[in-house]
Amino acid sequence: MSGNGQMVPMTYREAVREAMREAMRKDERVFLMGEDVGRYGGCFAVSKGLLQEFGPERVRDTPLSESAFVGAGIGAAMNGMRPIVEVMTVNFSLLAGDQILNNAATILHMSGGLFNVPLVIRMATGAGRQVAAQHSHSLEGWFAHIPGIKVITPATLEDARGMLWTALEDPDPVLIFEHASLYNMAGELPASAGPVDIDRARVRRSGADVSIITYGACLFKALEAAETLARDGIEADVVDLRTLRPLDDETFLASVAKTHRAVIVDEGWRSVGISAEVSARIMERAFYELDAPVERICSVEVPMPYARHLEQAALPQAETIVATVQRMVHAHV
Amino acid sequence: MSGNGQMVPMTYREAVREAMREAMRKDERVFLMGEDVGRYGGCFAVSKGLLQEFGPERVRDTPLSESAFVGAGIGAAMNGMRPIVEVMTVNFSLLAGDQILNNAATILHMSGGLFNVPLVIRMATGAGRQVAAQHSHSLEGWFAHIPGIKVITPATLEDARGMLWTALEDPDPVLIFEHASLYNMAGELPASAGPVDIDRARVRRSGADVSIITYGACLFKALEAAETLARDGIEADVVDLRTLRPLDDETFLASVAKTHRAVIVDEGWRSVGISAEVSARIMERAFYELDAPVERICSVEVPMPYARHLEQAALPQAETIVATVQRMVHAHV
Amino acid sequence: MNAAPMNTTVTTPVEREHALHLLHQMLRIRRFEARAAELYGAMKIRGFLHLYDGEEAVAVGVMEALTPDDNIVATYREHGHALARGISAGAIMAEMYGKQEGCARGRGGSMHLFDAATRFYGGNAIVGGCLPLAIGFALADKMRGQERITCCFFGDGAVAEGEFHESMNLAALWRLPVLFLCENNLYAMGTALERHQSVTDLTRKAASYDVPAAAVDGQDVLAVEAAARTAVAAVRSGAGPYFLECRTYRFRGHSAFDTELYRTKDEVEQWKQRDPIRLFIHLLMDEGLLSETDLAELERKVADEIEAAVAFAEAGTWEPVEDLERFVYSERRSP
Amino acid sequence: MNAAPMNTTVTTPVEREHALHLLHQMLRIRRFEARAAELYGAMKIRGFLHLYDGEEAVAVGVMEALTPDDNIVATYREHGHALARGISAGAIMAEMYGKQEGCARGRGGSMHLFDAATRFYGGNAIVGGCLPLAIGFALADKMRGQERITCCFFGDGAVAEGEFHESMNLAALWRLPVLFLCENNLYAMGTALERHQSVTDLTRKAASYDVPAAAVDGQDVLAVEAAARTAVAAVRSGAGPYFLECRTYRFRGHSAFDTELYRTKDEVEQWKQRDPIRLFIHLLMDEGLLSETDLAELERKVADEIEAAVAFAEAGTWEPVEDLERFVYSERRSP
Ligand SMILES: Cc1ncc(C[n+]2csc(CCOP(=O)(O)OP(=O)(O)O)c2C)c(N)n1
Ligand SMILES: Cc1ncc(C[n+]2csc(CCOP(=O)(O)OP(=O)(O)O)c2C)c(N)n1
Ligand SMILES: [Mg+2]
Ligand SMILES: [Mg+2]
Repeated sequence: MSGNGQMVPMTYREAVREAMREAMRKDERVFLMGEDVGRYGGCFAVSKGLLQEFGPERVRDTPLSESAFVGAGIGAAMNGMRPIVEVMTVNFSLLAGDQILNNAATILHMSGGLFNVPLVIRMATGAGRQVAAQHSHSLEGWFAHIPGIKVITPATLEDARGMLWTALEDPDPVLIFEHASLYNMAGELPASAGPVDIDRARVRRSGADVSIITYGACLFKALEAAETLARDGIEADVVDLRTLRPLDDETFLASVAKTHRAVIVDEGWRSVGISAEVSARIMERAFYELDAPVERICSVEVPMPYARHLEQAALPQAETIVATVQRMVHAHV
Repeated sequence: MSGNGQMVPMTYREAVREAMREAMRKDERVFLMGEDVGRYGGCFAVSKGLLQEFGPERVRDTPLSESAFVGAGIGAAMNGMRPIVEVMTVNFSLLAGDQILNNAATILHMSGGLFNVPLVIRMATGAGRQVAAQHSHSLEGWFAHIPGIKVITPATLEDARGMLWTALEDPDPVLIFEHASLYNMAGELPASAGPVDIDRARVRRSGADVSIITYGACLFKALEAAETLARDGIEADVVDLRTLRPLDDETFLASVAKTHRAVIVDEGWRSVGISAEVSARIMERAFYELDAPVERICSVEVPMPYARHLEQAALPQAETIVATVQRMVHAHV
Repeated sequence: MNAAPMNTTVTTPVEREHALHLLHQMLRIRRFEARAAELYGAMKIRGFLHLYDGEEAVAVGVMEALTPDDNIVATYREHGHALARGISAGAIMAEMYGKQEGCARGRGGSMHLFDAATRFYGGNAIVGGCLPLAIGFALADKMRGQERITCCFFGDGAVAEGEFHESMNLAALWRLPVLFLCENNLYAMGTALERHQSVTDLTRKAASYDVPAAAVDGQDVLAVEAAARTAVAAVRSGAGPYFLECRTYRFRGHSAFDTELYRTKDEVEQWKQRDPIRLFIHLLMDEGLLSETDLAELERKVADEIEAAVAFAEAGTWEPVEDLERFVYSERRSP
Repeated sequence: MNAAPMNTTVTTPVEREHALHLLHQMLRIRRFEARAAELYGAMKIRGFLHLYDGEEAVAVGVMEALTPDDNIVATYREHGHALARGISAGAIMAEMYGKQEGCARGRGGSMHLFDAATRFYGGNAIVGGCLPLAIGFALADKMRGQERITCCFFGDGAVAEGEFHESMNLAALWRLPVLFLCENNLYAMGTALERHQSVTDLTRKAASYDVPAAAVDGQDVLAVEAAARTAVAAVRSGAGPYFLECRTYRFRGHSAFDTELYRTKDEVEQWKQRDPIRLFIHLLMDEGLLSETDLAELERKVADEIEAAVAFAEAGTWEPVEDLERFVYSERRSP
């Protein structure tokens, strides 16, 4: 085990790549399939080099045919393989929406338990890069509506490195959403870093005054806000949901039981998003714990504009979190 | 105006058909397009007879190509027509999901206000007829996540008759969800029945003890539950949301301000559904009015099983509403 | 193309035992569907019911050409395929009753029959939705060097869906062992072929992917079997996919709700002249391979089997309501 | 098919004035793209940027064949189409700056150019997503007896998407006035044509819908114009849709992020020998239709125009943040 505790510098992109590389080495049933995952190296360079290592059968470039190659992933999974299907970005996922909703999520049930679908679908998600209305969606919370699938949203290097293998071991379809703005995030990981659970939310910062509940790239805005708030004497508990379906209620409920106030931060549109769900669950299970109504900080409900100042105004920001928490705490001391 | 107040017996199916007939008579830009709307007469017989009256150009059978004919509706709407596109049932809507999300909902915004999309899309929705996991979806609340579109859910004959014209006059895309179990519902309408608003929710029954907030076919389960509760001395305010996007908050908030307790009833899956949104809004805007936490009664989160006893167990029922309200009221008198 | 039947006649020579087997299979399906229709009337079966009368020669002929190790993916009109493939009539009927003894525990119903032993992967009720699955099955087999092929049944209506096109392209590009089995019954629900396809010769679609294709008279079980054997051999040789169009007709409405406004009684009657079962019986009698006694014997056997299936379904039990939430996620980890 | 350029040469006779016009249009696009690339480097333009260098003859040749009343639907690689169609370079550049003087108020950016006066309906960034829209535009025109046709641009990559297939079928079935304009630049991002299409002669796709089709050397602006005129005439005659494939090549990466691992420098160099602008200049000079002075004059005019466009964009203003929520729903009722 010598050297395993050693820290290795790594980006989020590399962490995802390492996770795929390890999975393909460990299990020959695993293969990667999607648009431009091979020769191009992945549209975010995530799979760069994997074609060279594993060959074109296992790092398989597909035509632009989202429905067919996601469906093919379902069929291959039912027939003994462990496919990782990359839908380049969530923006194209509705083209495969029927396969996800009506096949991946239902076949186990419709077959009375006969056939499970051990499929992993990876997608980049999120806005912030000025790619406008058709390329800036955050639909991970929306997909969390569908029973039969799991939805995970790694925010940290550790999770980017570790969630994939756990997802591949899961007997059922798992959708992994990687926020595109995280790929360049650099940090360190132990050389021994490996699989992590996908069952539990995690408290990323501890505080007793307010719960900030979030996931994905917003985690870092929440942590930044928490630092600012701390200077103001307000200590925030920052909960990273990690998995949006099934939600780990216990972790955020425990946080709310401690802080009695909660703000949910989510880059998706506000109405009928994951933050509404978290709010409703707190309503149902922690109502009497609350000192103030739960609030939501989400993207403004507009198709994302291209212009930078409008895009930034549409997105949740650390400053908004700070202002919201301050108002919340000071109004009800 | 003589005879206009006269009541005419009519089913929900006929009310929708009359609405379409009137629209096509009044405005030659209006036409109906979808699978089997013409020669077959509509899969629920809704458009029966319209082909004979308006001809195959305006009552247009399409191939099985949901993405193309919904997209064609968008293009035709942008180019001066007023299409009514029928997606046979919501179960097939994800095949056209990209066109709805990335074109219908965004073009006005992406074009900086240059081009609007005056399109109406009708779909049958809902479960209860033992058509199993791929044919029993209730995704109307889910579609309400998308800014740029409107989502309406006529529950009554009056709304089935009157919402379509208003939707057609709307400059933006409107999705109309008709619960398949309502088509046979019979009643009476004034001969003069015409357009109704799509902006406001409606209180369908007045009571001071609890708000039951719902829409679509669940309205009738809610009204049935309210009658039962009344025998127990509990008077329910029953709010029919009518439009799921944009939500008319004022009506349900006014109800909650009166009753201090709310239950939301929704046939969609519970997590990240419209009921979560209503709950979160009550949390945000009426927290201090509440005597008890808001509760949700939704479909159990399973792909819909075929067997009748399992299907019925998965769906919201009047008895569940009664039991929930009783528990809620008695626990907090 | 008009909706008139093809004018070919049944002529291929056939051995008696095999002939009786084919006839038996077709009779089983015909009888099963007749009982299903009755039981639907009696509200024992609910939901959607899509019957296969008139198309029996297709499922029966094609299944003959496949081995037990091949994969089958089908549509919501799949009772015939399931029976011909070897799922027991009792398990299918119990499924349609919604009983837990059904082949999908009563969770799937008529449109979603599944069976592991016969590699029968549904029963898919989204038109075109089964095609990408077939690609995946074949891809997995090819990657592991399996001999298996995947046979995917779909209707003429599915040919208009984008998924058909995407799947044909993928299969051809990757030379996957898929048999695309198009059951062209001339209608997608109430929409006639010429109203949903700009080119009604569906084999021409295959040409645009360089997929070899053939069309066959789907009322002639021997012709279907022969064409399917050719197709299967081509696929199994590793040459890639194959498109086989079986031209057929459904005698009943699209589903139990269909009032059949879109076609004439005359047209249906004309097609009933080409009932695959009647045609085959005539052929066999003409050839001296089948006697009235043989036929009566077969009919009796079939009646017994289907009645036993109904009895099995009737005797079946309801899954406990407490189990409602099972099978949303797996109860075990993957191997 | 390999990625080598076609071997046809530019030969069609042409009038001087028209020739200079075509050259001018191509030069405008080339210059505009060069400036856009620089401005992207300077972070004045952000997001995705898909440049059109190498493909200029396609947009320019096709637009010549259309009337101002026709409808255009395009992709995210549409600066060239917008310029050739007549949207001012200033309005386009301002859009790419995100200024409210842009042709879509800065809400759309490079991938979503729109203009009412020229009937330019985007700028669509979902591959294949513009095809169904074109069907709808054409349907509306046909239903009202308009003379207009709709021209829909899309790449070779889009041909694999199901929407291509559904749209071709609908257009053919309903005989709609759609010109399907395929810009085959041999790659969908980093995936070569032969890795995404089982049949690389894309005109064969059209045959399976009975849609007339032609392929043309997309580096030869006169050939493109001639082929487009033939295609437009066919569509305008009421005969239904037409599929025109322009075989071309993009000289730059797919977008600003592309490291071009998937093709060799050699291949790109070989294609640059067939630069549509250089080829056309040589032709015109050989024919004595263009002098060095003419060329210098054109280059100067183009440079002035593009610099003015940049200045216009620079001088543009930001839409107030308070207006963020506008244009989600219309501000007026429909007429
Ligand atoms: C994507 C989708 N759209 C619509 C339907 C409704 N529907 C069920 S069957 C059918 C007709 C299919 O025709 P075809 O493929 O020819 O098969 P057949 O029923 O004739 O066997 C339609 C429109 C569906 N199930 N799926
Ligand atoms: C549905 C969809 N899938 C994936 C993408 C990402 N993407 C953008 S352009 C492109 C390649 C398109 O190639 P082609 O159609 O040939 O057009 P070209 O870029 O060569 O002009 C891809 C994969 C997208 N925009 N839309
Ligand atoms: Mg059919
Ligand atoms: Mg291309």
